[in-house]
Amino acid sequence: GSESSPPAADGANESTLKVGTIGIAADAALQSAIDKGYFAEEGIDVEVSVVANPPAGIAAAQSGQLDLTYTPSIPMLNAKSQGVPLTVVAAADGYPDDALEQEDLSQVDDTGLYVAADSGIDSPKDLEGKRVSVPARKAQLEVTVSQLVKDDGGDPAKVNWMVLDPASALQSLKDDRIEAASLVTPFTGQAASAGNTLLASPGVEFFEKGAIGLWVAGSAQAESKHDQLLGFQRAIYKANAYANENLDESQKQAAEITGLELDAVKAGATPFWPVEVRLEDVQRTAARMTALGFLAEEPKLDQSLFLSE
Amino acid sequence: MKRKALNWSLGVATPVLLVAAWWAASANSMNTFFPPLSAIMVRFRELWLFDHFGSDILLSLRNLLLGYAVATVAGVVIGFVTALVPVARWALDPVIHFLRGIPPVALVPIFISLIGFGIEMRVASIALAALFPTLIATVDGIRSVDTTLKDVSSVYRLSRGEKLAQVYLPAAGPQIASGMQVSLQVAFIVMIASEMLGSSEGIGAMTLLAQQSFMIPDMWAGILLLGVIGFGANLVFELLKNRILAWHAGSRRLANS
Amino acid sequence: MKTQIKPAAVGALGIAGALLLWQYLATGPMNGSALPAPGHAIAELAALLATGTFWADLADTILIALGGLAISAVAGIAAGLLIGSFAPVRYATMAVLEFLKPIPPIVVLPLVVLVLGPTAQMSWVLVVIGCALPIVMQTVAGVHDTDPVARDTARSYGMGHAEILLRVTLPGAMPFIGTAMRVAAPAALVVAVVAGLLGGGPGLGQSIYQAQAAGDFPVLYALVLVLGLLGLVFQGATRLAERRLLHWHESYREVVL
Amino acid sequence: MTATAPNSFRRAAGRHTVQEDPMTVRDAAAALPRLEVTALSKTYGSGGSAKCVIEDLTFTVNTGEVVCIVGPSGVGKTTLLKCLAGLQPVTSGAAAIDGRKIDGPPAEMALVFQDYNRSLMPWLTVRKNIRLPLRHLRLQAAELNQRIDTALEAVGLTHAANQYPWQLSGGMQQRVAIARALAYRPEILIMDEPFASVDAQTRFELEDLCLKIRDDFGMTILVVTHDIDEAVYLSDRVVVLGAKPARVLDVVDIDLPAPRDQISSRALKEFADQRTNVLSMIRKPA
Amino acid sequence: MTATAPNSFRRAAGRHTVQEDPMTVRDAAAALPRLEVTALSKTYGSGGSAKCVIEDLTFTVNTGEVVCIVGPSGVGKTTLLKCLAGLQPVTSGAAAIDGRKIDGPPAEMALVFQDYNRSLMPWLTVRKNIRLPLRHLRLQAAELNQRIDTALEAVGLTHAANQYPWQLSGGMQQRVAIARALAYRPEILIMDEPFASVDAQTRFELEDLCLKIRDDFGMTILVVTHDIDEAVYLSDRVVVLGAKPARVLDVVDIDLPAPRDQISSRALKEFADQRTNVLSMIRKPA
Ligand SMILES: Nc1ncnc2c1ncn2[C@@H]1O[C@H](COP(=O)(O)OP(=O)(O)OP(=O)(O)O)[C@@H](O)[C@H]1O
Ligand SMILES: Nc1ncnc2c1ncn2[C@@H]1O[C@H](COP(=O)(O)OP(=O)(O)OP(=O)(O)O)[C@@H](O)[C@H]1O
Ligand SMILES: [Mg+2]
Ligand SMILES: [Mg+2]
Repeated sequence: GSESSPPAADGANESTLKVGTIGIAADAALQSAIDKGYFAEEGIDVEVSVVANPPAGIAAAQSGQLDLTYTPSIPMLNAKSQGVPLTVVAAADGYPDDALEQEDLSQVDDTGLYVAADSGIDSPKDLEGKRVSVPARKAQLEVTVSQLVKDDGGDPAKVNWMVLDPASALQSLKDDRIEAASLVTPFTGQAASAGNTLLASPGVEFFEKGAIGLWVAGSAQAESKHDQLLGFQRAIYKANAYANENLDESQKQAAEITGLELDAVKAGATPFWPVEVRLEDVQRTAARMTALGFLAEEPKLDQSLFLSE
Repeated sequence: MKRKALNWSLGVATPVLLVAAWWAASANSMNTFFPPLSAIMVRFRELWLFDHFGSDILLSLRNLLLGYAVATVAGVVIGFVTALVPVARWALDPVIHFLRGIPPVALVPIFISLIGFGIEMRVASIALAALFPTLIATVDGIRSVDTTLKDVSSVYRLSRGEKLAQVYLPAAGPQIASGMQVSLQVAFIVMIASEMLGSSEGIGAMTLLAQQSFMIPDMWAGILLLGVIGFGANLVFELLKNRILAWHAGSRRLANS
Repeated sequence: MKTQIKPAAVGALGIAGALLLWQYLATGPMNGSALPAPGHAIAELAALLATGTFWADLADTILIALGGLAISAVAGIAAGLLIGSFAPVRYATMAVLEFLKPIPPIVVLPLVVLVLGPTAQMSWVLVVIGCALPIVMQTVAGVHDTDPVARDTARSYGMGHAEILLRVTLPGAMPFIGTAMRVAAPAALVVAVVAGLLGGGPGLGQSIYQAQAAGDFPVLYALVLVLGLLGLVFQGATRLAERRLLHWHESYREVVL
Repeated sequence: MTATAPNSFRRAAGRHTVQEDPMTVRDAAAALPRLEVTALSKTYGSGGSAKCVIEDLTFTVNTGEVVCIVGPSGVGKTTLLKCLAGLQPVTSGAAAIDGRKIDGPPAEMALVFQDYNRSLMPWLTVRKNIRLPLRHLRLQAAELNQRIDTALEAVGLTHAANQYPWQLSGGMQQRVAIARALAYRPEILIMDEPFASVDAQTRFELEDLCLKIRDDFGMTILVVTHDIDEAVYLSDRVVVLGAKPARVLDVVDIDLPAPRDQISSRALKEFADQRTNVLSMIRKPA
Repeated sequence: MTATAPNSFRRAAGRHTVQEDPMTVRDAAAALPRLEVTALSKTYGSGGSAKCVIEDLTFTVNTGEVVCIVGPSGVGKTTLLKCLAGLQPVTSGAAAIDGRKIDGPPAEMALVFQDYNRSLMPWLTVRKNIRLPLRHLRLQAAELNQRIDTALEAVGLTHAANQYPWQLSGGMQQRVAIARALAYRPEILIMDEPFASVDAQTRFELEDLCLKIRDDFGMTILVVTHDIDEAVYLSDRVVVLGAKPARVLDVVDIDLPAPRDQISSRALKEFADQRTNVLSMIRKPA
């Protein structure tokens, strides 16, 4: 598994970066950066701790308890729009630019919207008035599925959102307690093998391309540990590139981190580790969230969002 | 009399002072996570008075009441059985204490597949968690009933029902009441936790959602509301207890009252 | 001796019954769901026992739970004695405590994580928040239950406030404090795990989080088994400690036959 | 319970009057052993901490008799009463009522505890404390209330009926415990130092009350007391316990003429003789 | 505490001997009012449920005196003692020690409670119960143990030192409470029906012990009792309380010659006279 020892209070010197992750397959790049000594090359020392969810990580990052944390762009934008000062350090995972051209979107998207085979739901619009599970409210899956519904001519506000952990979502789908479940790997695979139908791949349809998972620091931290974070950026991009090139090795690492069977990892979507974050990608996401009503007003985003020399 | 007045003014002054201190200290706060109290109060009014009163507050309170009622009745009944029937105690004790060490989150999937994630699940999880403090306090209360009182009831050949209702229950009453008070607190906590799953209705769900989407003043408003309701619930509990257990307060009052 | 064997035997029967129920649930109504058969979970547990990280995590969890419990006990009992014994203190703190009581650890968790980070200290603080207040409440109830004649006796012998508190009120309140500790001990364990599960503190909570995230249910329930057993051990230890401290009390007096 | 007994008893004032019946209940039942204690012994605890409190105790109490037990503090009197009341199992030997071995609280018996302050339910008022054991006798409301009122009046606590025990003085609490037993009207009444905390005047009245209910209801009464004068005044026989473990030193028959009277009986020469007799019995082994 | 007082007291056996000092402590201090009760009144509760228990009570106790208080059950004797011990606030009037008004438990006083069984800590053994109040006197270990041993021996409980109160008989518990007060060696000792549950023989011994410690340590002793003989035997003066709310009916000076002796003193004609005197005082208002 990943290193999860708590950061030692006294050992935290200048060159140490405390990094929060949520323990997912995308951490493979981080792990290989550690293993291959990319961080050491930059003269930084990385301490990894697992946080339960992105908001907890963001909270810890903004207060300086973590130097940086993994978060998808949507919770980051939620926080940003509420005035939490955050700086994006690097890309963690995402979609390649040609993602939408794929034949089978589930091969690139690690999220999926499943309905029971005999549910009679054929398109996202049919979800109106139905019970749809999400792992958390106002987070990535609710936003992306809402977009699907809206694009299909439906009203996302009419969907009956249910917060359920993945295991309960699968069970409830089977027991007809919900009509649709939005899931993340490895549960997408389990949903498929249980005979459910994939209705859509909401992630890639919403984001289209670019970085989704981000390494984010509190703005204060971005200033005080500027150099180390730049070092982190360089090292992680090196690792991201390496991970893309050596897919087998990174998938093996992902299996180790998540405790899954290698076959299950391989059967899921192909992961992608971008080596840059583009402002336009983030702006597109923010605009869509605003249009859907998840953000009260579109936050003004410019290059200052990103850590730079 | 003077003393009483002093006590009451202390009781009123301390919270007022604390709130004033909070108000002053947070007035110009720029910290996202510790917003000014004034901003919190604005959200408090907007959210709870009375926008979500019927839809969320009443819903949560109904679950709380149902779960708590089940927990206390079951806690007292099971407590009596385990305290007075050794075989039941030996058989149930290990299982009960085994279950208590397990975080409810880990049991949620089992719960959900057995009873779903609707109201039933919320009420059941509140009841289950709030059961134990009452149960344990009841067992302890019954086991510490004065031997002389037990002897008196034997000598006068009180029937089993009389012994239970007229001797054990009142004698264990103070301890049961304090267990029930802890149960109330636990029920409250689980009420909020139970709203983490399923449809996002209720005070707990709204507060957690506010927290997850960084609507920090909303979160604080939720915390305040929880505090106010908890305070009120406890007040009602105290009043009832003081009525029912007046004999206890009287008999235990310090001699210098 | 015979009386010792009998409870153990009936207790074992109780556990066997629970295992059978589990087997039935896993293979019957919940077949194909997250709940593995008990045999499967136990096999997974055996595998876990062979890994070093498991033991390190276990040690972390126990340390946090026990440490937090110890702090809560010392602080909670001290506060409870003061609040219960001195009316002004009671009036001054009542409103504030009542207000804080219903605010659950899950809601303050992000705030604590914010201040302390996903660290062991964070877990300690949460355990203290979760356990201290019930201990305070039960201690206050215990103080009110001590015999006023005993306290008057001490006063008439010119014993100071502190001495009376320590030597008369505290032992007199012990039965209630014992109840509180037995309620709090498993709760400390649960909060220590939840702090890992939701807040990223070290220990078994993280292992459970990872098993849950990966959908690895046999491991998840193997860990749940460990926690249940730990709960039993905690319960047994508090009982034992209580038996030593309360051997004089009605409920522990040797039955004379 | 004797069916012919009158329904109420008046408060005996200084002097108690015998019934008008040509033959008192007591004479009729005389020499019928109601309560038999045979070779009774009792040990507290077991193994290393075992403590033999009573060893080989034998005596009987006849129907309608008043028997007092005297003996040094800590000798085992309370323990004996608890065995008789079926609250403590005996270690060997037996106690029997009408030949039936006692192995649980017998229906016809009531006990006034030495720990009077602990034997009252603090959550019940005086009246309700007295009513508690009467509930299962299924009396009619009128009779129930009448019994309670009579008992309260007999112990002089009518005015305190609605107070809680912890609002009463020690002596008043003790009298509530006595009233509870009186209202229950057991056939056998056992009292453990019942008048220890009441004043001299009330004590006299309660002693006479005791004799009166014996006569009125044919009750068999067993009293533990430390007051030798009281033992002699009340008793038909005095059982003197001594030595540890407790043994019967002597059973002294008291032959004072009935009816007894607080002033004249105590002035009799026989009274002084018996008193000296019992006292010397007690002092002997010390 | 009188510095010249011997460190230990032997168990008085039936007869107590006066000290060798040419002038006893008691004579020296005579007529010095140690304890003064002036127009004291006490009401329990307030408003509608107010209950006036003591009204306008006045009397004094001199240094080295033994004063007994007698009066009917429930008249307010215990309440009075609690006021003297500073455990209950007085409603009006005052109680004072050496002229200092009592408004909290005075350091020089110890109280033996009527509820002896509740005044012992069930979690402490007999020995530790006695030691409990001695801790803050900061005695040396040797003196501490010696005091405890002497007190235990004086009440005849040496053998029960390591038992818990609930393993003792009622009389033994009462004697533990007395021993605790003795070991504390207060200047003023107040006892509420201290010998109610002990047998006649022990009672005599404890009465003599009481007189002895008064002589040895110059203690001032105030005792509530229901036993008129005991009151006359022990006292220099008897305060007779009566009526509700409690009032002083009379203060009877007892002029029995010292040293007193259980057999010869009680046989004196003065004894019988005083006894009748007090008894008639008590009976008068009934
Ligand atoms: N806590 C209390 N609240 C109300 N009334 C009380 C309380 N304690 C005592 N009393 C009342 O005060 C009166 C006097 O009680 P107290 O205990 O002083 O009597 P006493 O003279 O000691 O009697 P005894 O000889 O029976 O012990 C009684 O009528 C009693 O009912
Ligand atoms: N629960 C107990 N466990 C052990 N020993 C006990 C217990 N109860 C009583 N004893 C012992 O038994 C002996 C007799 O006690 P008991 O109460 O019968 O005496 P008693 O004759 O009633 O004395 P008193 O006149 O003082 O009330 C005492 O030595 C006491 O220490
Ligand atoms: Mg006894
Ligand atoms: Mg009294």
